[in-house]
Amino acid sequence: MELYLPILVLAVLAGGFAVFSVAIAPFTGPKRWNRAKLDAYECGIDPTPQPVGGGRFPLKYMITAMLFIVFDIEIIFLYPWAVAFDQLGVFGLVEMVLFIATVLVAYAYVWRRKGLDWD
Amino acid sequence: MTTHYLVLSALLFAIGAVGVLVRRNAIVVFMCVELMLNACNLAFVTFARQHGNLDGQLIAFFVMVVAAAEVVVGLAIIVTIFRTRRSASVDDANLLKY
Amino acid sequence: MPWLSTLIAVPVVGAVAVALLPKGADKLAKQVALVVSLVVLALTLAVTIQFSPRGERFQYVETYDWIPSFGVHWGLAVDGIALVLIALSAVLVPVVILASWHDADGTGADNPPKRSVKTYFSLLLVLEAMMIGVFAATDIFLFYVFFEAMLIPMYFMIGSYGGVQRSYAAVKFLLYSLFGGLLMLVAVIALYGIAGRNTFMFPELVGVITDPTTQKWLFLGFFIAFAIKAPLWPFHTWLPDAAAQAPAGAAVLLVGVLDKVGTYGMLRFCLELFPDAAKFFTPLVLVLAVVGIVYGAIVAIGQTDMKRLIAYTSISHFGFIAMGVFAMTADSAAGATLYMVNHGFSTGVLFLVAGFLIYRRGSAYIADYGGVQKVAPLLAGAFLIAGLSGLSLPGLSSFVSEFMVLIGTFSSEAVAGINYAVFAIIATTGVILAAIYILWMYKRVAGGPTAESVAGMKDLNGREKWVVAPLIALIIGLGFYPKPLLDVINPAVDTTLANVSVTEHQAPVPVAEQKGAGE
Amino acid sequence: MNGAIEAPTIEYGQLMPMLLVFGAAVVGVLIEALAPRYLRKAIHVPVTLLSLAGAFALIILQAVRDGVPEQASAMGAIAVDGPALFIWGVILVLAFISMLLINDDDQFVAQAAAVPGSPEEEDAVAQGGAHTEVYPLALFAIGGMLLFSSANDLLIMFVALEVMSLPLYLLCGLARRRRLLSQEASVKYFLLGAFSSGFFLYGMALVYGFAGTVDLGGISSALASVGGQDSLLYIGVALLGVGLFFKIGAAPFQAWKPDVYQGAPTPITALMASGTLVAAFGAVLRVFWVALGNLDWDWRPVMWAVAILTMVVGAILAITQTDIKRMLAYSSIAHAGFLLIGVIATGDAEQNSGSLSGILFYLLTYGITTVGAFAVVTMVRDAGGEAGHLSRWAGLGKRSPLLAGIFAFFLLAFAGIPLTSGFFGKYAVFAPAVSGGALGLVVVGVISSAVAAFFYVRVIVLMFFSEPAADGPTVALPSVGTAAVVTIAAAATVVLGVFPQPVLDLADQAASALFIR
Amino acid sequence: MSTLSPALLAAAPAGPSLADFGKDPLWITIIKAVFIFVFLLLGVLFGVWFERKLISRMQDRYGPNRAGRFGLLQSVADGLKMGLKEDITPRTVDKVLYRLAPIILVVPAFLAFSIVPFGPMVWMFGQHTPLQLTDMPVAVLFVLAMASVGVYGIVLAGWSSRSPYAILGGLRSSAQVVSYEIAMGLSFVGVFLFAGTLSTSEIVAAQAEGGTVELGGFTLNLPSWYVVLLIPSFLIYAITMLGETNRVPFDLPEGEGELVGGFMTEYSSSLKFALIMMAEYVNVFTVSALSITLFFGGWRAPWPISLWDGANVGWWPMLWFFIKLVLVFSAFVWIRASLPRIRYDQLMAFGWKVLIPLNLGWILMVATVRALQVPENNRAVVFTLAAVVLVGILAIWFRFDTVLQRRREEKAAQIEAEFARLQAEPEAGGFPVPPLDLPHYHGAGRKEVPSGSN
Repeated sequence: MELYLPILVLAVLAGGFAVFSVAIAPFTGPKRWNRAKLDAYECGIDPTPQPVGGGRFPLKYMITAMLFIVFDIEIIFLYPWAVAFDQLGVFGLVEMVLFIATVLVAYAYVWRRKGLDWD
Repeated sequence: MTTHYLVLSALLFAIGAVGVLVRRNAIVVFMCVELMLNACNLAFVTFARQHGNLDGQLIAFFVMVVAAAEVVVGLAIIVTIFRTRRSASVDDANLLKY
Repeated sequence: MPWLSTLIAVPVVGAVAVALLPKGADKLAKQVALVVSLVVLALTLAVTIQFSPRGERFQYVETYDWIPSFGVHWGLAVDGIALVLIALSAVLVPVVILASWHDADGTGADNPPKRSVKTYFSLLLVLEAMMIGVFAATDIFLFYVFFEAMLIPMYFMIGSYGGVQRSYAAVKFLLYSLFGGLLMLVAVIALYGIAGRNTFMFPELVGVITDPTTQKWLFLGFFIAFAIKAPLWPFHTWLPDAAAQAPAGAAVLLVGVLDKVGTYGMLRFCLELFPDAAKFFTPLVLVLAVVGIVYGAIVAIGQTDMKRLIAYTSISHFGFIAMGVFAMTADSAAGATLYMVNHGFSTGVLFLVAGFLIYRRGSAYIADYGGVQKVAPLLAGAFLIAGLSGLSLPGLSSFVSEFMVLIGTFSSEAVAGINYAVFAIIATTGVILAAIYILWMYKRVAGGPTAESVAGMKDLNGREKWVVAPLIALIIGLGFYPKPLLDVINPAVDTTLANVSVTEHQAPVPVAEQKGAGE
Repeated sequence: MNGAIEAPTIEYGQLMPMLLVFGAAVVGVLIEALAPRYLRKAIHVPVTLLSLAGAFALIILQAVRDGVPEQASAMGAIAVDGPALFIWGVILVLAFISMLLINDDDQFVAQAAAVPGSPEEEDAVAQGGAHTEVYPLALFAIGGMLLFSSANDLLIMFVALEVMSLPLYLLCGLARRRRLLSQEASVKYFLLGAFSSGFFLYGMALVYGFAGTVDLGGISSALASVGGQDSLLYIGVALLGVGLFFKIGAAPFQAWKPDVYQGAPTPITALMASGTLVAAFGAVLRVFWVALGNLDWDWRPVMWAVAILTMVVGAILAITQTDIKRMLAYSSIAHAGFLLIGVIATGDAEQNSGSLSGILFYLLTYGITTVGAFAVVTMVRDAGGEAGHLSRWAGLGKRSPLLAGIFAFFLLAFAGIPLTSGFFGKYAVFAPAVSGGALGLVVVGVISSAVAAFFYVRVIVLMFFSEPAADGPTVALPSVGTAAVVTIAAAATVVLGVFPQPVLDLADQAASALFIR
Repeated sequence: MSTLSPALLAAAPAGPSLADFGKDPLWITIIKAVFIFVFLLLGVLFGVWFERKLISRMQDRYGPNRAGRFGLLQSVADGLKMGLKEDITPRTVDKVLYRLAPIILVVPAFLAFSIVPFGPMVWMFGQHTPLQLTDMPVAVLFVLAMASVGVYGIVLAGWSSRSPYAILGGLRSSAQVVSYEIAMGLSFVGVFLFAGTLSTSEIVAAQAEGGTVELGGFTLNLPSWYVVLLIPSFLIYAITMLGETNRVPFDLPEGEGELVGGFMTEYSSSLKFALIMMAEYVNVFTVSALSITLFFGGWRAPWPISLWDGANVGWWPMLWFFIKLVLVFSAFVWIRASLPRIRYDQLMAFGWKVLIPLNLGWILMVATVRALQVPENNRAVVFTLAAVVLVGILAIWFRFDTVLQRRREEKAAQIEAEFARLQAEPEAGGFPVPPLDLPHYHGAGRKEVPSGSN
């Protein structure tokens, strides 16, 4: 636990600073009310009303997120393997070759199905 | 000490389980399931510390993987039905009944 | 030569052959079926002739491992009781085939368009195989297999070829039987487990179960299955429906043979496997039997439908048979066995003749008939003889058996303070009631002025004569000279009773002699 | 640096059947990626079928040449013991014939991502073809089944559970016709499945908390030494049970089954109803016998209740069904109840191996008949796809006597009529249960069999004794695959119903040594 | 490190290892934390100035030169100005998340710095302590985790603004960050393979001396910095560094030509905007510091200086570290001055289609080489595997190369054909045709085929 205590200390410092900045922001500046100023910015035209919850996004982002999760998980396995590589010996190498090959197969599939293309 | 973590994990699990049962939006239901899985992870890690072996932490790894796979599959399914029906409420899914 | 296996195999092969005939070869199908059934009959005769009544109890023994894991054998053998019942089946099937010649054609007035003719005859042959198998099985598991499998062809025969309410009747029939069968299955499994002999062979299981409570439970498992099958009051309600809706031929086999499996099972399995329990439950069974006798008879009187009426008479008769079995005297049991055969013939003729009538007139209602004897004397005559046999007129076959049952029951010793003579006396009223329902029905159908609707009725044609003649001959013949049958039956019955250890005659053979002479 | 980590060893030879299936699945993905669209199916079919057949051959080879391994492989994670080999064989056989059904014809949607009724969908349909991803997905599911039934620790079991389920969730949503229904089934299956696996996982966590290990043998010995007076353990076991009962569709966790079976493409339903059930029972046996064997006095009463409830619910609710697939689903629930009887009937080693052998045999017979029945269902069609509603089946016996006859035969096998495989299956489970002291359960089982028989018979009545509807469904001319499935299933049902001894011997042999601890 | 000879080990100057952490008294910890905090605050001020100044110089202009000497106080003035501007909160925003987002952005950025090693063990107020706030067995993972938390800030900032620009900007930005995070994570693996640990202090220690390897009878000295040994890893990391921090050429989300200001469109001015800016700069410092730690030997002195015995002890290393940091930051600025912004689809395609497969292939190659270094391994198996991997990589490479080539040619032929047709018949298609001097109509030979279309 002691290893994490300093992080807590730093977090308190940084968090305090950030919260403080956000909190005093309204008080440090002038206040000149202007209706147009309080609209969302849209290059000067009337802002498009945005649905609560953000509306619907292109599916593309979801696919990217999914792919991120998949590969991030792969990384989770690569790190311990890399750290313990010397002790695992050839076994570790064989298994990781299989693992990466499998991932690459899925990767190739995604690629060919245009999962990696943007538009 | 570990009891607190266990209570927390049980609480999270219960929240998740209740959420699955009472919420109507498929995505929220799904999030509740994920919450349950993460409650399990917490329990595993806690027990790993309690027992002084690494099995629990290891399991947490795998659970994460599984949860990730589940997210991928689940969202794909939910998005498909959402596109069809323009609604993610599980109450609207009512074609199958006896 | 494995006679019994052959007996089972021949109809199965025949059934397959019939089923595989090309479409439209209906006539050929019928002929093949008839020939096969006659071959079976011939083989059965050969078996019967070679059977030695004084020999071993079980003859033609065949035992092969079937499913060693379960201790199940392909175990076949016959004793006298089984033999006569197999013979009964073998005789009835060709007769039924002949009688059903046009049943499946769908030419009858109220008959809806029927389906495949060859399927019907194929099913008939399958049923024959099952019937022979069920009587010949000495492995209890095998017996159960035949017992259940037998339902399926009969179910389809009723359901596909029966009357207006056929599907209702078929389902009712199947579910009742299946339910009973499953109870029996539990008992069979329990018997196997408790006996711990790793075998289902009947001879090896006799006398193994000694614990009285166990015996009682297992007895109930078997008995309820048989009581439903037989059918004994109050498990009888499926029979009138099934028999009334079934085509005449199927009804003959249903009532004539299938139901005998119930009474046969009581005699063979309930008594021998669980003698103490059987004795314990005897009063109860006798009560049920007597109620059945009287109830069946009374209800029969009130029927308006010929086939239902005959079905109710059968319920009454099964009461007699069950009473004979459970009275557990040599006379009553032998009488009951004989009754099974005789009832098969007499009810068979009744159903067949009723079937002829219905086929001609297109109605099963008694009220739609009248004066048949004037326009179709042979038909009416056959009807009368069968009916009289049903009411046990002396000289006709049923009389001997009914008399033996009553005498046997009357003479049995009082057990637990109940004098069984009481049952015999009450049962006798059944005989009187029988006279009422049979004669009244005959009077309404065949007597009196000729109804308009039957005015043009044709008498028996050549085929139908061939159907009725042998059965009538058997009824009369066995009425006067039942000795050959009794010779075969008595030793078996005595062995059975010896296993139950209640017979008053310790030496079987002289008893048989004596009885034979006595009749 | 850290404590030395021993490099683990893996018995690749023993795991080869499973690895082959997974490998074929991976190759399948590669085919999807690289092969041109028009060639994909032509490559998939042989790869899939050959891998399944090859895996089966490897199992035989393993059993014949090396015998049954006596120690768990892969550092105790996977137990390739006798029952596992038998279950693997069963799963592979069932998977193989389900595969014949799956690759049969256009059961699957052309473009899953297209909204039903949209122009995109019409385009996809016009282009022809279907998602060939079905093959690798199914192979992954099958591989998961193999792993699930042989997992020797709870973690592997959980992973296998998901590997098995996730592809199935997807496959459920791929029906070509009645897409909405299919998608809905998929969502329901997914949400409930994920929910239940959450329970399984939490149960696993609690058991781990109790025992300090997730190894089944380790849990067993932990139970032996502590004595099992721990609420943590009880809750854990209960939650584990919930997860497993869900998978086998035992009441009160059966609700998903009818919905999913009805909505999913029928070949997938066949795969689920046969393979998944077999695999799940493998896992149930391992958890309750191997890990919790010392706790049997505690779980047995609950199991009694579950078994009874399952049989009764399955049998009674089936009566009210009007859709053939729903009815078969309820029937599957009832059969799961019958199988649970076998799970309960534990005792000494001999008793256990008797029960186990019975369960193994039952699984095989039920699985094959089920696949056959669903194969028949795929063939009865009208304009909107399969004619699911029972009223549409009226008079099928007149229109197509052979098909109706075979279906009736399957139904009779479900009902357990003698001379069908179903009878011996039931017998094989009931008989040891009686000697194991579960007579009461057997009686309930028998009664619910009788109730169940009612609705099977009802279908037969409908098919044979009712007049056909004027615009009734047509019976599709079966493709070679479907015809083969129906033939194989019917033949197996007959052969196992008349001469079951060889297979029984196999099951006995497989069960004789029980599970590796 | 099994390959290190004992002599070399003894010669290596003592650096802190994991065991040295977690022993500080609280006040030392607070001092260190405050130091890092102040360092980063000042760093941001300095960084902004430095960047403007340097880029100006590169573009041959002066840059800020009014406030203070060399314009050094320019950033301070900017900061003050932001604090004194009106704090606009648009009407439609989700008030809570809108205010929370900058905090979520900035705090993890600071925290990530806590595992950066500044120097070896030093005596500080009578305490022997490492010049590093803390370390842990999963330190590098911690950095990645903090980076991931930062993504929440981006998404929430965009989402809570309820403005199309902000939402799209937030999505794009987060998609970009997560995409490059994968490549970044993968590029670390090579380092871990050699260092055998995830702890930053130990990674620095592992770069003290390179090992030796026996190849065919020759004894080769391996270089001590991983940047030499694992140059592809470093290059990939360097690229992802830019992508991860939304720097040129990957600064799409906030590129003015793209989506106005991206996710921070609605944070028009004021301190909230200052926080976001600060988070970005801190992130740049973090990834720079990480690159130094993982690839440039951390606080260790470079070669000529390292010949001096006192170079790697005491407080000196902090200087080397700062110098390195400034140099890496300069590289950032240099890149910004040199490269144009790339298109979003190119950005994603580059991340997913180039960096990731390259990375995976590279990892396998590193692993096989590493396996050969471990003497007890079965060499035959390793060589076989290496051959398999190599063949696989080459096969895939050639396959894709030929496929790409074929597609390129197809596309060229298509354009050529269209060009020819349009030349012959300008009105083809019934549309008024633009003048034929547009680049497209000069045929394939003159036009690069867009790389995103493969």
